[in-house]
Parts: sequence; structure tokens; C-alpha cells
Amino acid sequence: MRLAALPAVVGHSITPVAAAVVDRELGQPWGFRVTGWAVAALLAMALPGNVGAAEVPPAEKELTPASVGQLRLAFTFRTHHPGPATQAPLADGKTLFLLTPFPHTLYALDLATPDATVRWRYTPEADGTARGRSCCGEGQGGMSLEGGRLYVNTLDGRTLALDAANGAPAWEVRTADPSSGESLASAPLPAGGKLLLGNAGDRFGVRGWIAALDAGTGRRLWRLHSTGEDAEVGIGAGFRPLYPGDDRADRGVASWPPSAWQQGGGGVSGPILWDAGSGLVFHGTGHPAPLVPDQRQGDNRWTSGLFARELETGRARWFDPLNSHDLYGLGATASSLLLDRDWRGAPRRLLVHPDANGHVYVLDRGTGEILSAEPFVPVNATAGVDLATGALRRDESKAVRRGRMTRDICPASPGAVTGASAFLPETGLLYIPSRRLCMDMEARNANYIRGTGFTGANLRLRPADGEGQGALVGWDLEAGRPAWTVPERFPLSGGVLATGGLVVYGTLDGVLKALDARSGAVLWQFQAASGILSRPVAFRGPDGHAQLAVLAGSGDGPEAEIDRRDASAEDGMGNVLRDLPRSPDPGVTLYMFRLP
Amino acid sequence: MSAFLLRCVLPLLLLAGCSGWQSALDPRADAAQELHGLFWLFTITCGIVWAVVMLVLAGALLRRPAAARPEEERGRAERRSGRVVGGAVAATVLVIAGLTLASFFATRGISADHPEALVVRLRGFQWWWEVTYDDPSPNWVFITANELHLPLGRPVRLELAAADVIHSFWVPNLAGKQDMIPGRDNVLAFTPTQAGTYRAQCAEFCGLQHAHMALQVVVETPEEFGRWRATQVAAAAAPESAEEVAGRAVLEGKACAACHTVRGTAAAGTLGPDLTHVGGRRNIAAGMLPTTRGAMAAWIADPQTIKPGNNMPMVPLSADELQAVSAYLVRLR
Amino acid sequence: MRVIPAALLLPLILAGCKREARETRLDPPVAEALGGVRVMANGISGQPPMVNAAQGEPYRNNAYQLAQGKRLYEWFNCQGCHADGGGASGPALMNGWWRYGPDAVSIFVTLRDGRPNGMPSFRDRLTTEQMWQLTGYLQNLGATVAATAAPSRNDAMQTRPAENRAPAMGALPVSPDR
Amino acid sequence: MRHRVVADLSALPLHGSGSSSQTWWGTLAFMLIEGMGFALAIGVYLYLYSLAPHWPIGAPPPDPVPGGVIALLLLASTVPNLLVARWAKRQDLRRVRIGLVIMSVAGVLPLIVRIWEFPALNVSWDSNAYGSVVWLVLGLHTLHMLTDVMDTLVLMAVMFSRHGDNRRRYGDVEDNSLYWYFVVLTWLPIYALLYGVPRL
Amino acid sequence: MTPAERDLRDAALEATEGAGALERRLERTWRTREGFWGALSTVDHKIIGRRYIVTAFAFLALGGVLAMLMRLQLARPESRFLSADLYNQIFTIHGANMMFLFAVPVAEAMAVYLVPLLVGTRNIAFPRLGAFSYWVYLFGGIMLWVAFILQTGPDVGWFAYVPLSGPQYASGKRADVWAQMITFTEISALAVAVEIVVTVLKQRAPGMSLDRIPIVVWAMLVMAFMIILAMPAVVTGSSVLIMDRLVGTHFFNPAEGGDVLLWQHLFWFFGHPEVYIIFLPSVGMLSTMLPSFVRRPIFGYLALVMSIMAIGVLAFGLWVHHMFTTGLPRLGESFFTASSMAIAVPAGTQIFCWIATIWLGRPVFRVPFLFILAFFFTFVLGGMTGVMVASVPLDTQLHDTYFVVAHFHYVLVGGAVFPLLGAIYYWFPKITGRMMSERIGRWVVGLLFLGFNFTFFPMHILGLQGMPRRIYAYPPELGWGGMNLFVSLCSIALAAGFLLFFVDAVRSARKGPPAGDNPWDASTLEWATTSPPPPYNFARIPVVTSAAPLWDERAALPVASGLSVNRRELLITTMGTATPEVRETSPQNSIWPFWAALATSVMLVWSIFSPWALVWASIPVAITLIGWFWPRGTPEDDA
Repeated sequence: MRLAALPAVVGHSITPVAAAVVDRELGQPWGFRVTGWAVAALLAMALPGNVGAAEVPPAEKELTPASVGQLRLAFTFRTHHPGPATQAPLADGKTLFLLTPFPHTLYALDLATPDATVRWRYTPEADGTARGRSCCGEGQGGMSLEGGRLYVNTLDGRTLALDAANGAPAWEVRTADPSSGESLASAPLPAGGKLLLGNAGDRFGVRGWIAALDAGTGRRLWRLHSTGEDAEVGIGAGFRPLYPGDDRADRGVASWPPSAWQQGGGGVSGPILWDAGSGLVFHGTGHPAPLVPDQRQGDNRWTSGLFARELETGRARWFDPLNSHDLYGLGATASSLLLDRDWRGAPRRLLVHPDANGHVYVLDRGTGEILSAEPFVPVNATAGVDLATGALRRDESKAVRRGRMTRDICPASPGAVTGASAFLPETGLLYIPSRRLCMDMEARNANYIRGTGFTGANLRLRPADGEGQGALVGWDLEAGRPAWTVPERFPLSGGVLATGGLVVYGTLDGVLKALDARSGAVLWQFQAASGILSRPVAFRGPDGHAQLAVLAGSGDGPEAEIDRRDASAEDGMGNVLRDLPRSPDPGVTLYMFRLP
Repeated sequence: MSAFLLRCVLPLLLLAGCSGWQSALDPRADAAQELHGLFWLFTITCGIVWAVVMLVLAGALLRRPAAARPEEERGRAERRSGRVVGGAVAATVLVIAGLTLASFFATRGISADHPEALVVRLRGFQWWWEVTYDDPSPNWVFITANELHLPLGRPVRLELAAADVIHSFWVPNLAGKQDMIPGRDNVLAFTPTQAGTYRAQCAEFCGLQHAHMALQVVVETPEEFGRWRATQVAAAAAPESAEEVAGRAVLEGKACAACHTVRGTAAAGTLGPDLTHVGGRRNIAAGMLPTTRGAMAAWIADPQTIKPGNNMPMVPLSADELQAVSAYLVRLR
Repeated sequence: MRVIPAALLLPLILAGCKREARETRLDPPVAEALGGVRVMANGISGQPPMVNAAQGEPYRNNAYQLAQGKRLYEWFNCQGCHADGGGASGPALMNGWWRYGPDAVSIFVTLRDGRPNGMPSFRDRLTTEQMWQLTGYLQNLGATVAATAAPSRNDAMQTRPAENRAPAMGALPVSPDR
Repeated sequence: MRHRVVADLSALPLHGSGSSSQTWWGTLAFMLIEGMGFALAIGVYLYLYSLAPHWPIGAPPPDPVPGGVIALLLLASTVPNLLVARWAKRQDLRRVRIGLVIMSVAGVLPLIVRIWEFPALNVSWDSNAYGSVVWLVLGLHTLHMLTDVMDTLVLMAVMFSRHGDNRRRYGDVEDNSLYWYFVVLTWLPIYALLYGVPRL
Repeated sequence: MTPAERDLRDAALEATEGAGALERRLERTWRTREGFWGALSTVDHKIIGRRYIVTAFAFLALGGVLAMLMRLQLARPESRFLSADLYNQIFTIHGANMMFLFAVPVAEAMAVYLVPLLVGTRNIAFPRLGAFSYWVYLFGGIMLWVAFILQTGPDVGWFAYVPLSGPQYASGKRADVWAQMITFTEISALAVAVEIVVTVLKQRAPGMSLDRIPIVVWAMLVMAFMIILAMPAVVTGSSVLIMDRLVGTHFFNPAEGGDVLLWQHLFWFFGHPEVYIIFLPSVGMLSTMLPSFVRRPIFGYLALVMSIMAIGVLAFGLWVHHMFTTGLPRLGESFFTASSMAIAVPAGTQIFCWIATIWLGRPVFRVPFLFILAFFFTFVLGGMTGVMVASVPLDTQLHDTYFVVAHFHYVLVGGAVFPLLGAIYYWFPKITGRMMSERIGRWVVGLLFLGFNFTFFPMHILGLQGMPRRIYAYPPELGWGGMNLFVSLCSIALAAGFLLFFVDAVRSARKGPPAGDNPWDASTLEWATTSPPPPYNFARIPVVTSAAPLWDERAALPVASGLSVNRRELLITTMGTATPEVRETSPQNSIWPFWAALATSVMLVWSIFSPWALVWASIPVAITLIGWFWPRGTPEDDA
């Protein structure tokens, strides 16, 4: 409906490019190319009757609202990997790096050649058991690039460094233990000669931690937990508690029933941010385990909140308990942004954090003080945030108790936002890929068996009132309210790219969209052959033309083995994704677009 | 008449002499005391009524009315009987009204809820009891099973819930019973007035092993209670002897850990009773066996013979393993 | 005249006895024999122990054993990973698709030894009897036709038709690629 | 024991109608039983309603149109129902036959509409207790409609057979008509309940 | 058939055909055909009633065997005689069997047999429904017991509380068997209730105005109305239970908006009236028997009738007293305390009237009267404990203990079974034409009375000592062993009493001394005809002139003539004054009720396994029902 009404063109841009794509079979286990014809055929299957004509503006090299219509598919790169692709590709001008989901293969594609030949390929050793550890829309490892080195976290708990030029491994260390349910979900962060990374595994009752490795050797410098005694958490003299109560000793133990903190979750599964200026790193902690709150009375420090730590020692500076005694398994690991700008008339160093609980938090990142917290999706589980205590005003009727069903909790686990948001200074808008979902939650007894799920909740998701299960929210940071929203039929899972007056993101049903960053109007869209769970990336190619790359692959192929007749499948997503069309080609595929 | 004596007086004597650790006639808390008084009020009143009725009936049977009486005399007798019957009905109404009022006031006397009561949460499982002591500071919250300790003289508020089917919590010596109903919350409040050990038993049919679902209530001085509570909050004692170390290894490595928690070890299952201080409890298997090393070993070796149908499986263990794990468990005081 | 009802009754009696009996205790030698599955080299399928057939496959046909299996399915966190229709980290078990084979031996071996893609071994967490109970239940969970002895719904959140309503056949449409 | 004849009953008429007919009383007794069944089903509905924080549970309110059509059809059917009873009282065989044909149609029509009413409830019986109870109430009423339509059809067949012209049969027609009123009258409160309460 | 034959009346018969012609003609019209099919197709209320009574007592005996097994198990602490599983099945089936297959059916059975005779009519109303009712009852009972033999006996208690009986915790088909057994019993009970209501209201002998109706008939009428109003509740309950278990509805699932207490409300809304459904007929039978043994009319007829009605009404207002420990709001509980205790007033009124009757009369100590005395002793005691359990606070101690077991056995055995056994001794001569043994009867009374009281009185104390109900074992250290052993030993005396009763009944039915028409010199109409009564009950319909017609018309019973003799014909009278209104035909024998019952049974049993049974198996049900109602062209159909 919305798609058909728009002037944006889908597919017509393919044919000229397709001729340029070389039909060549590489004979690799996971990757080979398809011809443009095949892509066209797939697209025709996926999106019939949606080709319109549009005015083609004069060629530009920059990606802007004016030029976006001219984006042409340059090539596609199919890996045939069945898993969900959550990690965005990386580009350094000449080379594009691509990390497939677990079991990982790392590709380096040469952008200088017209058909982007594979420069090198690296397949780390894989521990198959880790496949059963990835979960709940969390990522499957990740990579980052710093100083000609590629740092990779694998899902099965390895961290390795490679030479970006030739893929030669520099070092590899074991950082997480998959047999306990632990995994690495996000990319390591190179910061000041160190490599920061955190574990995932809240659902398995794994105790969360963040660690710093020596970027040169992989040696562990420090590792600090999200639960436990102060020494283990890194709370000491430098810690400035924000709220009364948190100044007491060993809150990571005392705010739990005896021993419960040992399986308490709070994994650092989201991105870690580094503020070089202040020498602080910021990270969210995951939800406490298990989901059923009755088995973990108390505030459950230091889970479901934001930490500021000193890079050198890891010692905590402040902690903001966003979801104290997290009732709904939300965690606070959604990605944040560090912004230096005027806030209500004065310049401030801000940390902006759209949280899973449906509020955009604006914090002073030096002190942790919450400046504002306003909801960006329908929220009924809480009635706002008390800025004085940082606590959510909870609605008692939405409390979760063992043996009971609580209906219509908005937002739903795993949260109102899972992908990365983006900000454009020129518009002053924050672009949040939101999930407009509510849930029925039934708390059950959670049984701890090492290496198996430690959850204790049945979830059944359902769309929130209003249009769509997702929306791209253009959030006016200053005003604390949405400037506009673009409703989406399915919840948004991947991140948002904001560049040059454009907002680009992909959807679960495989549409890559570019919006006008000011108005939210859809300027361009493209139907991929599979759902998009990752963030698109834009960069300037070796030829100086703007390029746009996105990794599609929603992992809903036969290997996913989800039966959506079960409303609790995929943590309740089964209930809302029943009418999600199956991907014509579920494998992980890179789509590369280029301005001519 | 001797039959009357035998059948009515003797049982009354029996009743009067009834005491025990699971008896409604031996009240040891305010609520049970109130009910005890009410019980005797009802019993005596009803006994008198019953005796009067039986006496009148006996009179009617033993009476030898004249074979033939004049019509008018018969009529008089009818009318007189009518008045007597009317009077008896009126007396019934009065007695009934009195008893209704008495029970109404007794209810009011019992259901008083105290703001400073000790809050204990009880959950009924097929076929055991989970006991959770609540506390404002979460690290003082602890879970135990099948044994309830209460401080003497302090009001207690038991929050009752069911984990599976309906159970009913009943300590006759302390209070009347209250059902544990899935999807509903019930509360039982009373104040123990005498120290001692009492037995509670599930009173609502709850399946195969309904008969073996008991709980012990230990009423002790506040000091003793405080000590007990401090012990319970602590993690399990570390094993000392080699056998105990081996026992802990069995507990952690075998199926035990999948269902039971022993805080301080890797065992953190929540399906069965918390065993952190199982050695300090008087009984195991919901009141079936004493906590001795032999009974513990017997129970682990063959729970399905001792309590058929209960949810504890027969875990195949070697003789050494069985020895070790039972030695370890009874040491967990 | 009298023979016919008797003849009708006899199979009923035999079927009924097996389906509804409640054997709460398995003799240790039998339990040990039940563990004696012989698996093919690839770890899929094989020969079930004779004692299972000799007992009349109680774990597949007996209502009590199936109910036990259903209880264990939730208690031992199968549901946490697999839900019924596929969890956040495990494949669906109700759709009749089995990565490692649908027969009892394959499922039993999966439970006992684990599988390379993340399925942990429950060898030291479940007894042989429990693994058989779970195996029987899982076969019913993924069955296309509901057995008479199959369990009913739980007193819990409604997520799908219960086992005794043949979920894999289902009231809901099945997409053709399944 | 010796007898003395004090009365002769030969002059009494054979078969009565209305309150002097056994079947009339029997029909009334069955209506009482089934009315109790309806009352209990409605009671269950209201009981669950009183417990639920939100009603309807997890579903939009039902669409009242098909049920409304049925209500209109049922109300309209009372006219031929009245007539057929009157004709039966007059023992007018031809008209009773026509009337029963009309009543059969009038009974089948709402049953056909009911096929659309179940989906219009917007909830499945296995979704939650609300779904269960609305299906129960509607199913119970459908069962009564179905049985009475069957009854009407059989009666119609009897009236077209050689057994038709008989005072007992006419009495049966009257009782059947009485029962149809019961079916119609029970629908009205049920309709109000099913479609009104979720909109309160 | 000539026109004259078609309308042959008895008025002119004896003049034309001589003495005995009337009886011959009536015999031919009303008789039951011989042979197997004749037995299956009979609609004679006496034959059906007799079968009903015999079947009910057979179930009593079976239930008694179960009781003895339980006592054997409980004789020692931690006994391993029965497994927990078997014990649970046994106590469930004992309760369900006694309530649903004995107590209610036997009350109906007595009504089916006695009511037409007591009101002076030739057959019960809708006799084919009566035949259907019996077969459904029989098949339901057989289903339960066959299921028990197949290890599918319900094990969830006769009250089948959810969630224990619900889809999750009651695996297999055991609970479904219970629920469908309920449906069987309810169908048969409702059918009989309708028959009784119509028979009493419309078929009374001319002159039997409301104030001349025997009290037992009043009791049966109130019972029938109570069945009509109470049984739908348990049918609703058991149906939705099966739906929860079979098709996944959520009536009792708290997670999806259902409620487990809903079951208890539904069940006890039926379950409490059920107690009075059992109790009232016995009260009625007692009131009707009593005058024969004190040689005077009952004292306080009006008060007794009003009491029966009051009990019937109040019975519906106190179901919650079975739920006092479920944590319902206090105010509501107090209301139900008051209403529960209020029922003691009409019950007391009855007791006082009976005592006054005895006081004013001259007792004759025959066996039925001895049963009445046993009733007084035990029932009044049970009533007193009833007052105790009606009090909310006391009930929290007494509920679900052996105190309650004792209480309701006192009420049900003392209040219902003792009068019933008296009634069997009393009406046995009418049913069989032979007397039961007075000598053995005294032994029976003695054994039952002593055996019962010694068995059940100690249970009060056991309950107070903390022994809960429904436990298959108890630990030795609680000290319940001695008293339990005593109880178990005494129960042997009780069982011996019942055994002796059965022996006496079987023996007397064959060899007892012939009774004659009216062996007790009783006053009600059933004694006006022969023993056993002829198929047509009365050659001529009696005309009633007083409440004790046989005492007040000793010389010759006034009767009315003029009903057809070659066609089954009844007299319909007005509801209030019993003035003759019309003649009405009564249906011929038919095999169709049997087939319909069979088809219904198939449907109900099948629906345990598949909901589609209600679709497919309803087709044979419909066919058999059409066969039942389709006119056959008999004189009864076409007149």
C-alpha cells in the first residue's frame, strides 16, 4: 500500500547494472555470485508489480536526498550462509569486510575491482555448541577495524586479531565459555591500545562481564562483572553513586537473594562506547537472570543499567539503573550515542540512550545524571521516569509474578529498540528503529541447569495499538518527542544509517529504505531477497562515488526451524511474525549499491 | 443406658485427653485457641440438644398411652403437642442464631492481620512445601522446605500459594486450614503462644502422594529463631572429610544438581526442595523420614519405593557415591 | 449374543491396561537395560533395547509416562531453548522435522549425548527412565496424528493446540515449504 | 379390597391440550432444565467477566451483525410459529402442514447464518477463557436450535404421513411451537450478553 | 378391530363378560411381552423401578466392597496393602459410585416404583423415558466399573477438583471417565425427574388434592424439582471440564482468564442440593411409613410438607459452605454460615413432628420402625455435627478431615440409608408379594446400627486429632493407629449387616411368606391393590376422600370406572384439586428407548476420546429418537 504509492523505484535500477556484473562462480563453500538476472528474477518474485518510473536527477557523487534515487545495484555477493546476519559490513575505502553469522567466515572484498573479487577469506575454528547459545535478536559476534587490524569476536567465545591487508592472524584468545551458555554477541571496541569486549548469555544465567585486552597481544588486562562484590564489579573510591542506596557496599550481592547473583545475568552484549576525551567507556548491562522476578527479589544490581568506567582500570565511575529489578527482561544494552551539543541552552557532553523500556534517556555522561527520559513507543508498563531517583514509575497491574499471566505489557521483551539508532546534527533528530510490540508474560519457575536456558517466562507478543509492529521514529532530541514516525509492518531489528540528509534502514521483510531525514518521506527503496537485520553502511568507494552496502539474511530458512504456529516460538515473536512472508532466498547476501 | 455411657461419655473423655502435635484439641496459638473455645461451645450445645431429643424420643417410645381415649382428650393432646413442637422449633431458631453469632465473632477475632507480622511465603508442590522467608533486604530472603520456624509470640502472616494443584495448609495446633489455590492468594495469620514442634499436613487431596505431604512447624524463642535464621541465610558448609568432598562432587556432577539447590556449590536447580541446610531439618521427603544418614541414603537410593509417584527419580549411583552424597547431605546443617 | 461384547472388550482391556497403568518405579535392571540402545555410526537411528518392546513401548503409549515427559520437558529447560515451535536458540520440535532423526533411538541419543550444534548432553541430569519419558513425549509432540494417550494442554499460557489435538497437523495452515 | 364405583370417567374427553396435556408439562419441565443450563452458562460468563481485569480478553469485541440477523430471523419466525399453533388447535391439517414447512425453513435459516456468527466472535475457543465461554454459550444455543429444527422436520414428516391427522399430533405441533418460543426467547438475553457486555 | 372394540370401557364390561373380565382385559393391554426382547422393551414402571432398585443395591454392594478395602488399608499405619494409585481410584470410585450410582438412583428408583402406585395411576408419565433412563444409568455404571478394571478408574476424588482433574495433572482418560459417568447419571436423573413431576402434578387419583398427597410423594416431587434445578450445574461443570481436557478450552486455566474456583462453585451448586436430593426421599418414606407403626396419622402434615419445601429451597443457598477454606470474602462466608445453619430449623421441625407422632401413637416395634429409630439416633447426631461444620471458623479445623467423613456418613447413612432400608423392608411385600424375615431383620438393624456407630463415631475424634481425608497411609507416630484399627474392625460388623440384608432380601424374594395386599395395615393407596401389583396397577382408579384413604374407607374403596380396557389409558386430573380432566393414552412397550440409550452411551463413551463423537455419534442417537417417537399406528398412538 504505502510501497505502491511512492514514486521510489524498485528494480528498474537493476538492469543496467546487471550487465556489469560478471557471472562467475567462485566455487567457495559459502559464497558465490549470482547474475543480475537471477536477482531480478528473485525480486520479481518477491515484489510483483511495483516498478514505477521516476525522474532521474543529474549524477552526483554524494549520497543526498536528491541523488539517492539514482542508486544502482552494483553487485550482490551471496554467501549462502543460513543464519541471521546482524553484523554490518565494514569498509575502509578499498576493501569491504564481511563477517557471516556463526559459523563465521570473514571475507575481504576488493572494491577496486569492478566485480569485487574476494581478496582473502578467513574461517576461524568453530565450536558448534555455540550455535545453541545465540539468542533473542542479539548479535553473533562482530568485528572492528583499527590501525590496519581487524578484531573479531566470534559467537563461540574467541577473540582474534587479523591483518586487514591479508587476513593473517595475529593472535587468538578464548574469552568466553560457550558450554555455560556464554557467547560474544557484539564487536570488540578498540580504544586506546586496548580492546574492550563483553559477554552475552543472560538467558542462560551467565554472569555478565566486560573485559579489556591488550590490543597488541590479546592479553587480558582487566575483567569486571555486572554482579557480585564491589571488587569484582570494579566499584571503589572513584565510584560516584547517583542515588541513595547505591552507596552501600556490595550491592551486587546484597540486592539479590543469597547466591542468586551467581547466575544473575547482566551480560554486556551491546555495543561499548569510548569517550577519548574523558577516558571513560560506557556500556549497558543486560537483564538479570532469570526472567521470573520472584526468584530474584531486590534491585538486582548491577544489571539492566548503564555503566561508565575508566578505560585504564575498568573502575566504575557511575551507574544508572535504568530498569532496576527488571521485570520484563529488557536489559539496557541498546546502543547509545555520545553527543556534544547544547542541551536546554547550555553546551553539554551528552549520552543519548534509547532504551528497551521505550524511553529515550538523555544523560550527562560525565556524571550520569538523567536530564530527560521520554517515551518513543506506546508504553503502559511504566508511567515515566522519576528524574530524582532515576526509577521507573511502575504500573502495579503490570507486575509479573510467578504462576500468573500479565497481559498487555508494552513494550515487549526484548525491548522497544534493539538496533542502533543514529543522529544527524543538522536535523537535531535521533532516528530510532523501534519495535511497537506488547506482550503477555507468564512467569514460571526457572530451573538452573548449567548451559541451558534459565528464563522462567512464557512470552506471547502482539502488536501495540496503532499502525504497524515497528516504526522508524524521528525523535526531536531537544523537544523530547517524535518529529515524525514512519510505521513499519514488522518490528525493526537492524540499525539505522544516517548520512547526508538521509536515513537508511532495512526491514524484516527485506525492504531497504532511504528516507528524507527531515520529513521522513520515503525517497528510495529496494526489495532484497531476504529480511534485513543489520545496519546499512555508506562509504566512498575507490572511484570516489558514494556506495551503500547492506547485508540481508533474516535466518528464516529451513535451518532456522521455527514453527510459527507456536505463539511462544522465538520468545513470542512467533505470534506476530505469522504473516511475515518467507524469504525467496534466505541466505546471507551482500547488496552493494553505487551512485553512477 | 450403659450403651449410652459407653458411646457418649467415653469418647468425650477421650476427647478431653486428646493432645498431640497435630491436633485441633491442643491449641498452641491464638487462632487455634479461639477455635478450640468455639469447638467446645458447639460441642456442648449440640450434645445437650442431641441428648434432649433422644430423651424425649425415649419417653415417647416408653410411654404406654391408654389404648382408647375419648375424642376430645385426643384433640387436647394434639394441641398440646402442637404447642410443644412450636416451642421446640422456636428454641432451635434461638440456638442456631446464638451459634451463628458466636462463629461470626470468632471469625472476627481470628482474621486480624498484624502490620508487624513476620511474613513467610509458602508454596505447595506435589508433594512438598517450599518455605520462603521474606525480608526487606533481599539477601536475607532465603528458601527452605518442609520446615517452618516461627518465633514465639510474634504475629505471623503466611502467604499461601500453589505451584501446581490445590493444596491446603493446616497446622491444627496453631490455626485452621487455608487452601493454596493456583491463581489465587490466600493468607493465614496467627500468633504462636507456646513453644514446641507441631505437624502440618496437606488437607486438600492433591494427587498420588497427598498422604505424604507434611511440614513441621517449630515454634521457638525469638533468640533461637534469630540464630536459626542466620544459619539459613548462610551458604552451605564446606565439606570437611574426603568422603564429604566426594559427596559434593556427586551432588554437583550427577542428576541432583539439576533439581536441587545447595547454595555455595554449583547445584542451583529449583525443582526440588532447597538442600542448603537439609541436614539441619528434622525430616526429609516431606515428613516421611528422619534426617539420618541411613534414611537419607535409603531415600536417595529408592525414592519411588518409599513414596511412589513422587517426582524424585531413582538416580543410579554406585554404593560409594551413595555413601558419600548422603554423608555430605546430612552434614549440611 | 454374549460372545460379541466379550470379544469387543478384550482388546479394549489390553489397550486400556497399558495406556492407563501408572508404573512409578522402574526396576534398576530394567532401567539399565533401557539404556542399552545401539546407535548407528553417524549417531542417528539404531536399535532400541529389546526391553522397551517387551514392555509394550510404555514411553510412547502410556498416558502417565507421556505426562511425565511433558513435565520434564518444561522442568529441564527444553522449553527454554526450543519453546515448542522453536525457541530463541533451539529448533522447533512440533513440526515433525528432526535434524537427527525422528525415531526413539535418535531422540534418546540426542538427549543422552547431546548434539554438536549446541544441544547439551543430559546424561548426568536425567535418568534413563526420564530420558525415555521425554523421548516418548517428544515423539508425540512432533506427531502428525494425536495418540489417545497424548497429554492435554497445560494450565499455562495458550501458545498452540495441545498434543492431544495433533499439533503437527494443526488447525492452522502449514506453509508449503514445510 | 372391595371396591365401590363412585364415578364414571367414560364421558371425559380423550387428550387435552395445554395444561391438561402431559407433553405440555413435559415440555415445560425440559424448558426448565435447559433454561437452568442457559442460566448457568450465562452465570459462568458473568463470573469470568467479574474476574477479568479487561473484557473481552485479548480480542476485539464480537461483530454483532450475524447475531443480529439471527435475532431478527428468530423474531420474525414467531409469526408463523403463532399461526401454526393456532392452526393446530383448530386441527386444520392442510394449514398445519404448510405452517410446518415454513417453520422448518424459519428454523434452518438462522442456523445457516450461525455459520458466520462463530467467526464473528473474533476469538477462538482455545484462545482464552473469554473465547471458551462465548463459544460455550453460542454453542449451547446452537444445539437447541439444531434439536428443535430436527424436531420440526420430523414432525413435518409425521404430519405428511398417514399418522398426521390426529389430536395427539396436533398437540405435538403446539408443544413444538411452545419450545420454539423458548429457543427464540433465550436468544435475546444471550445476544445482549454476548454482544453487549464486551462493549460495556 | 370393530368400532365398538376400539372404545371398550370397563363400565359395561362386567355386565357383558362376567366377573374377572376387567382384569383379564387390562392384563392383556398392559402386560409386558415375554422373552429377551420383551424384557428390553418394557415400559412398566414397576419392572423398571424394580430393576433400578436392584441395580442401585448392586452398586451399593460394590461400593461397600471398596469401602472395606479402604478400611483394610487404613487398619495399620503406612500399610502397603493398596498402592497409592489404587487407593486413590478406590476412594474416588467409592464416593462417585455411592453418590451417583447408588444414592441418587435409588431415590429415583423408589420414586419410579412407588409414585404411580401412591398417587393411584396406571403407569408413570412418559414411561419410555423411564426405560431410557434406566438403560443410560446402567450403561454409565458399567462404564465406570469397566474403566476401573482397565486401570482407568478416576483417581481425582468424587468432587474432581481442578486443576488436579484438569488437563495438566490428570493424565490419561481417568478424569474423563468420571466426567462422563456424571453425564450418564445426570441424563437418567433428569429424565426420571421430569416423569415424577408430571406424574405427581397431573396423574393423581381423583380427589387426591394437594393436602391429601402422601408425604413421600411430596418429597419425591421436591426431589424431582431439585434434580431439575441442580443437575444442570454439574452437567455444565463436567462438560466444560471435558472440553478443557479434550479441545483445549480455558474455563479452569487461571493463566488464560479461567478460574479454578469456578469448578467448585459449579460442583457444589449441584453438590449440596445433591445431599438433600438423597435425603428428602428418605424423609418422605419415613413420614409415610411411620403412621403404619404408630397406628395414627402423621402429626403436623402441613409443617412436614413445608419443611420439605423449605429444605428444597434452602439447599440451593449454602453451596459455599464446602468452600470455607478457599479464602472467599468474609462477609459472603458469614452469610453462608447463617444459611447453612438455618437449614437446621426445617430439619428440626421434621424431627419434632415425628417425635410428636410417636408420642401420640402406639408404637409397633417391627423392623421398619427399628430402622426409623436407628435413623433418629444417627441422623440427629449427624445434624449436630452439621451445625458444627456450617460454622466458618470451626470448619477451618474440621474441613477435609475425618470429622467430615464421619459427619456426612452419619447424615447420609443415618439419614438416608437407614430409612431406605426400612422402606425396603416396608415395601418389599408390595414389590415381591412376600415378607422379609422379621427375625433376620432385627439382626440386620442391630448389626448395622452398632456397626455403623462404632465405625464412624471414632472418626470424629480422628479428625480432631488431625487426620485428613483421602490419605492412603499415615505415619505411625501420630497415634491414629489404634483408633483406625478399631474402626476397621467395627466396619466388619457393618459389612456383615449389609450382607445379612442382601441374603434376607434374596431369600425372601423366593421363599418369604406371602404378604397379602396390605400386611402392615397401612393407609396409602399402593396397599389397595394386590401384592405384587398387576401390570395396570389398579383395576379401577381409586377415588381419594382423605389423607389416609385406606383407613378412612375400610369397608370399600371408592373407585372410578370408565377407562378403556383395550388401550393403555390413564386419567389426567387437575393440579390442585385432582379433579378428573381428560383421559390420556399411555405409550406401548417399545425397544427404541433401549436403542436410544445404547446410541447415547456410545456417543458419551466415544466423546471421552474424540470431540467428533458429538458429530458422528449423534446420528444414531437422532435415528433412534425418531424411531422412538414415530407413530406406530397402535391404538395408543392413533386414538
